[in-house]
Amino acid sequence: MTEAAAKTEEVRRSIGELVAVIEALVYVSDEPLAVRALIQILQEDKDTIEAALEKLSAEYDERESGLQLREIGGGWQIATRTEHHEEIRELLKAQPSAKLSLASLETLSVIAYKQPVTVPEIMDIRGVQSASSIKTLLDKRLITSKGRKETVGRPMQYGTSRDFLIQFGLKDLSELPSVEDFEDLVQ
Amino acid sequence: MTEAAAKTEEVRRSIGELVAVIEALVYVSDEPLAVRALIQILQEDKDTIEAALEKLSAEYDERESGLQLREIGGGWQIATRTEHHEEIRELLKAQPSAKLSLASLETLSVIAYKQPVTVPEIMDIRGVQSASSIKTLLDKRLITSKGRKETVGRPMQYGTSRDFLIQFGLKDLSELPSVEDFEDLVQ
Amino acid sequence: MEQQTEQIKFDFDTVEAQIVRKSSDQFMLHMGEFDGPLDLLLYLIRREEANIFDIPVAKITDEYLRYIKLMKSYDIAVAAEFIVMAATLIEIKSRMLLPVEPSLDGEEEIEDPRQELVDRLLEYQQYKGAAEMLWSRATVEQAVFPRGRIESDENNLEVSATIFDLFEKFQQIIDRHKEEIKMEIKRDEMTLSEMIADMKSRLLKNKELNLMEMFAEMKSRHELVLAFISVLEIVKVESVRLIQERTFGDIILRLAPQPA
Repeated sequence: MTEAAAKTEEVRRSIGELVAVIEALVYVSDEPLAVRALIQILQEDKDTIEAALEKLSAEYDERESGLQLREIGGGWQIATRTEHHEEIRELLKAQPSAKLSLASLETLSVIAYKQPVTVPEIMDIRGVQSASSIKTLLDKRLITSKGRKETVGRPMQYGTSRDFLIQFGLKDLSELPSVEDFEDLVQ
Repeated sequence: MTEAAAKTEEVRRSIGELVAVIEALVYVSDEPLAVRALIQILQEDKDTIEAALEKLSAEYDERESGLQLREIGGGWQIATRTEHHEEIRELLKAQPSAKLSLASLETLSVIAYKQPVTVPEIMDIRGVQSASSIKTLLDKRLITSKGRKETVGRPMQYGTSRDFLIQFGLKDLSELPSVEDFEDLVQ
Repeated sequence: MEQQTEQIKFDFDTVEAQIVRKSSDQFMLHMGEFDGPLDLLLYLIRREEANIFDIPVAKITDEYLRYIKLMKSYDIAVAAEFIVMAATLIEIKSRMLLPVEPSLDGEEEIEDPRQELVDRLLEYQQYKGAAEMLWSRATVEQAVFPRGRIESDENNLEVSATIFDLFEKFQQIIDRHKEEIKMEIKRDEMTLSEMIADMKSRLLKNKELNLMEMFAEMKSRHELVLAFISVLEIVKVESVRLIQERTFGDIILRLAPQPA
């Protein structure tokens, strides 16, 4: 490109700025980001975009980042490096602990509002086997056994634990929201 | 560091390696990652982890990356910088999400500064019914229930949530400017 | 949320007043952004360039009442809070007219009838300022984006709804059906496997299912319970994702993309 041609252009991005905005775009994209999409958004030519991508990728490698910029399936994406996969696996294992599956949440709500309650009683209300949810909830220490019910087979009764109160920010069970609490707001 | 000193160390991570693995972990986490979680996974002490986070954050700034590492909502997160929001919106075809109404923002500010606070208390300060604002704020998960007040009727109390911190770019509640600072702004 | 607005200028000094036409027979009056009586009062005080610690009550009260009358003349329902404040203002105004009784020992300080109102205005003003601060923070934050979805997000079937969400959701559905259940007549009921098969085929065809809509189709409590169980069953065995975009929003069951 001649100098004259370059000058006719409006205030173009410097290569540094271009690299930065590309990094941001690749980062927010759900799918590997195609060069085509970058050309369209940034209104730069293919060579410029590709040069910027190469530069960005080299930068990630040079500073020995925990991340890498790589070309995959016709697009570019940021990904972790294999070196750290063990730690990442541990994080992913640990992280969802605060989250519950829909089934577990439902079981938990039955236990919270109906406690003490036995497995057959939970099954009656939910209409579905809840054994695995109960195991999950026990593992996460959200529920605890509350002795046996004096009835045929003396089934174990369950109730919510102290951890349940802490995790849901309740002082005691009377603080569980009730239908009435909501009625005030909906009016 | 002498060779001998280096050898006495177990296969500890160098600071560079630590920074890299932290970068990978913060990236993978789908919510701001708490220092606590990093300590647990990496088995390093708090000071070391925090120093590595500061170093990483400074690195992002220095190289004028399109991304930033920041502390928000009680954890660390990698996010884009404000400069590139136009290009990003174009890529994501995202409209700026609907802003909260002034009424909801006022209610939110009362809740943020007075928490835990009940609906009648909010009404006293604002001089208007605030039920629909509170419903909006609950729907958007900006506020959450904070137990009941030990007074007639045991009304539900409200406070701000973690999402509030994240959506308003706050590390924690102490980052909110003191409410007295606003005394004469409106005059 | 596009609102059809029809601007009608009022001869109310400089108040930016406009009528927002929400539908053909529903109008709303916006005057500035008055969020309540305190907000309107602050505006009037500022417009009069009055000192908040020495409010000219008579003048402000007149202006305040003029505003209420204006609203009424346009057949706009005036919120009760505005009326209460009008009464308060009139009361303060009349108390200001009373001669100050000399106190007997001169020790007792006589409280200015305006004091309580001033305190409320000052406090309210702080939160109004804080609301503006929040507004600008939110504006900045809206320009910051988190990362896009990555693979490890996908293999996470868990939802972070609270028990409150779920309780509320189920409550809604039951409520909606109460009426229908009353009229329920005995008919051939579906079995669980029929329900699961039906749901799966709809899911395959449409790639996603809006659970709220689907629950609404159910003809009886029995079917509703079956539908609920079927969803839990499908979530357990199929590669589907449960998506809820907002709290209390619809829950969508979506087929997960097949690995290539």
